[in-house]
Amino acid sequence: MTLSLVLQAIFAGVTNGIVYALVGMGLSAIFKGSRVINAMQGEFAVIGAMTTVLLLTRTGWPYPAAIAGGAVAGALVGAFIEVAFVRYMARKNASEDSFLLLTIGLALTLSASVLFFIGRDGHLLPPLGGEGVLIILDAVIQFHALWLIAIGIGATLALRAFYHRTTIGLSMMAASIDADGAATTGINVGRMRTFTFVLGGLLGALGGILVTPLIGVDYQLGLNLTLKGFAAAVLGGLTNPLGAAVGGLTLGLVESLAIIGISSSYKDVVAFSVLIIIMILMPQGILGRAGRRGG
Amino acid sequence: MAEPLLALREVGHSFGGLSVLRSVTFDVPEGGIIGLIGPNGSGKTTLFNIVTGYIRPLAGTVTYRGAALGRDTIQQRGLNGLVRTFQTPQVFEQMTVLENVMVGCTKLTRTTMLQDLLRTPASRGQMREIRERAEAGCERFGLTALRDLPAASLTAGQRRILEIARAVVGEPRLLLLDEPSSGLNVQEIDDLRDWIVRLNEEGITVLLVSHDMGLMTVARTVHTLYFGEIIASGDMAAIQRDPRVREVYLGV
Amino acid sequence: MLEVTSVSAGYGALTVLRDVSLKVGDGEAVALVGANGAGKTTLVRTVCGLLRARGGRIVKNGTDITATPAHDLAQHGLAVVLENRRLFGELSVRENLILAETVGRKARGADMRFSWDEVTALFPVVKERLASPVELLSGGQQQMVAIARALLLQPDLLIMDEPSTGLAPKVVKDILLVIKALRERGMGLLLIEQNVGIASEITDRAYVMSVGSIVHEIGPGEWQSFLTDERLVKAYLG
Amino acid sequence: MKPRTLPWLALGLVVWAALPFIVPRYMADLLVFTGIYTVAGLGIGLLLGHCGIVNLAQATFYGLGAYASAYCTVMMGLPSIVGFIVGAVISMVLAYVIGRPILRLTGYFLALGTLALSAIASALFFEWDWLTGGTLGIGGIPKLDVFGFLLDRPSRYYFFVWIVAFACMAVAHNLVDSRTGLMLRSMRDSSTAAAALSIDLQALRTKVFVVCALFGSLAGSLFAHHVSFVSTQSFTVDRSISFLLIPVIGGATSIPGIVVGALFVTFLPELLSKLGDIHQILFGLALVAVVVLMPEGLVGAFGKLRTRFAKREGGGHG
Repeated sequence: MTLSLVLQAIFAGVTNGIVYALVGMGLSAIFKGSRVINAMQGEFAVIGAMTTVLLLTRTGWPYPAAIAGGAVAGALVGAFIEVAFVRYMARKNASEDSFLLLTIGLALTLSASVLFFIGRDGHLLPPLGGEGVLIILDAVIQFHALWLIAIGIGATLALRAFYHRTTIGLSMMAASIDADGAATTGINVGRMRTFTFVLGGLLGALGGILVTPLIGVDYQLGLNLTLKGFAAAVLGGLTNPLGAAVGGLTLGLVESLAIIGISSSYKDVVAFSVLIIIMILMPQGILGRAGRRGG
Repeated sequence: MAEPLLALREVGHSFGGLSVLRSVTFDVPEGGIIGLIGPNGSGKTTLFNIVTGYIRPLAGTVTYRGAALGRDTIQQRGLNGLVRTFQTPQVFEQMTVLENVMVGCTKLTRTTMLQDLLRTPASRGQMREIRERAEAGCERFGLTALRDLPAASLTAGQRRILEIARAVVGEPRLLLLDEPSSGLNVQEIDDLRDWIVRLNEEGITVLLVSHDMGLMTVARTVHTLYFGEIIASGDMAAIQRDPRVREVYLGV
Repeated sequence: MLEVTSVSAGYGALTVLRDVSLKVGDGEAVALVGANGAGKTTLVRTVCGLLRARGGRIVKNGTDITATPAHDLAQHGLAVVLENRRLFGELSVRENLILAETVGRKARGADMRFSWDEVTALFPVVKERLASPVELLSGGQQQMVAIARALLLQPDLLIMDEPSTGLAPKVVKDILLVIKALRERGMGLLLIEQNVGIASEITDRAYVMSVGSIVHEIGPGEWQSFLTDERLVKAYLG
Repeated sequence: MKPRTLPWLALGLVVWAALPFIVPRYMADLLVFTGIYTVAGLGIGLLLGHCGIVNLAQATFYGLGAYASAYCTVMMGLPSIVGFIVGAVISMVLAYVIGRPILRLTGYFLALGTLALSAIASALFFEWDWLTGGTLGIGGIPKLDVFGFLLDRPSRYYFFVWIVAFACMAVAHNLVDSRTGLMLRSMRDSSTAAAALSIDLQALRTKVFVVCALFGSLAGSLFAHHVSFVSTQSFTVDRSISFLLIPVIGGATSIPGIVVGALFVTFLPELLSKLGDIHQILFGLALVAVVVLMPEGLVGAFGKLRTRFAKREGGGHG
């Protein structure tokens, strides 16, 4: 095992980790605000990436506008799902399992829609910052990956600021901490739940857009990202979106360092084994109870 | 004096450094009805959970039938005849009334899952026995007319009786009732009181936790808990006269 | 100002309140007393919109608010301090208060009844700990934050559910002082209290609740004689 | 048995026996799949409807059964029955070993834990090509031969599969109707009260998980002998999800509901596929509609309609 191999694995791990973090932060934001595990979180990534691809190739929008369009599409779908399904089912006191099945059904529908309307082929987006690469000790890192890391960190900090510095962010946190206390403080708890789905859609879409220049997007991408995002969120303690950022990075690093020298398809085996073990042994996530605050 | 059925010695507990129980000591004699009252936050629920095995006490011992309960699980305590009910009646909502009572009888019989999968004669025989016992239980508690209804359709009072019937068919020695009158109307509380007396006369020892002073008159001894300590004990008439109890409850 | 008429309410198969009626006049302080499990908290939840009434009417300042959701009640001048305070423990004191202030400002516009400065002046302890997460405060301090939060909603009627529960007598005294100060400013008060000693100290009259119904009404001036009344003992101790 | 149900039962039996001969061959094939999926779905139904556990790992045991049969018959030349037994034993042991820790989880964690399990198994099936043949798979699995009677056509295999399915349904019914079944349902409705009545939740859950794995493995072996060729594509996470849909759609608490669900997941995509590629979207929407509008599944919804209808009728006469 050479140093450059390890370094290469670290680069890959951080890059993947940021994507897992974004998907996981969205999943965690939705869980925090609605107690729903969104099994179609990865589909937000597909929606964001595919919308960006379409806006770029079919309508000729400039790249930054297309990216914004993709992110907005994720947010809108999030809002739609809350208003059209979750709200109705929450009023009927649906069980955890029903919400899980609902979002699995939505994931199947969305993935099939992409297959039907866009096709089986994968699509790539142009890398941010061009095709260039940075070489450190024989390890290669694409400029795009650097952009991805920067944007991912920026989004995490922005999320933190949103939760603590804006009235809506504070209201969303308040509603998730104590719904009755929030309602009697004049916060519309139902509307905050819609906003958490908007936020979740936005973060998921962003993750999808950023990963597409590296691995491409197709109709099957969603499920795997959902599982990785869930693993990231569980590592972070599930109700703490910022914990999910730490969880995502950890997961990315663990899976890429664990498979140095063996077949890369063991990556998923490592990631999901870590998920199961953490759930059983550390249900509070790797940050423990302390990690609950500050999300 | 005979050995008590249940004995608490110096039981203490705290949550996050906040002490909620401080050296609580009392006995539940075989065949008695013992009451436990106290305002909100006085530690009643914690004490109840310690006796039933949901929480392990941080100090002191709980002895049942002469042996320390220690690390016995909820299930082991149940098999030993120590059975509880819940503040909000926990009936099995999607099952019928009869099936609910049948679940209460399952601990009296043993079959392996393989026998049940293959419906062996032993499995069928045990199921028949469970059903007969449960039918008798329904009859006895006046639930026969309701037996084929799903438990979800019962009123609060019926749920309470069902919960008690389900516990009693399992032949408990010590029945722990947690706020059994909550949510009941005056008539239902009267019925409940009659049931407690009747079950006690049949030899079931009762530990009753409630803030319903009317119901508490069935208890021979009532212990008043306040900030984790027993501040008064005696029958209900004595408790009502006790100045400390008046101060704690009424503030005057 | 607040008029509750023949309200009934409950949870699922449970009926907790049966035909409850009571009134709180302008600037009046009224207590609702009764033993545990009498249905006091259910009444609070029904009045403040957290639980839908199954029958009856709730009217505030002439407006029917029976079906008004909890988050709109600030617009009708109603604020509540729920049992156990229900603060946002992970958020700082300032964040807890900002949320209420924003809502209060929206409800009252420029015509604020309680400014930020007034409220923080009323609670020096709160002012000192603005940056701390609420969950690190003592029970008494948390109760102060809860009252401050309710005041920033700019109510003319404050409902308080068991503000003294679990607090040391000294702390309870401090809270009573605050409530008295608010009364002097003309604030209406509906106090839900198990402890009649405390209730009698700061309210004009009272209702006694037992098993989901109002069983006695204590008129103005009758408090002192009622404290030693056997009817009261009976409502509490059977 | 009530005398009224007897003629219906006889009629059902006749239809069942005649079905493979009167429908087109591709439908007979689908009916075989329905039987196989019924076996796999029964286990999921027991867990979901009677224990309140969402199991998204059934493709793992389905795959183990299929590969055991394929490996034993093709690579080792052993009789088919050995494959069935090896698959069942491995599945049950694995279910026990994994089930004990993983069933300590509840709710979402358990559901997603089993999904992760399925994803791991799917990756390992792909990776261990010395055993599974990887994406190339294992071909040439012989048709079953029962007492000299070669089941080489769908219409013949149909009877064998459905006899197995009925046997499994009978076993599942026995379980539901027994003391164990009572304890399971009580645990589903209120685990706290069940524990207070001395029911050992953990042991029960693990045992049912093992039974579920046994059914999954059995279905996998049946599948391998039906299609003669197994490869990793048949045992992915998607397959686990579609197995879960069987009890969800049909109604998890009812054993006939499992057959309804199995019919739904085998026939609906096929019928919708006449509409072109849009069929997968419609399938997804159908699932969403069932979850949102009929939380008790199709059988539950029919039951409700029937009671409502009966009530209205009763009201009209009385």
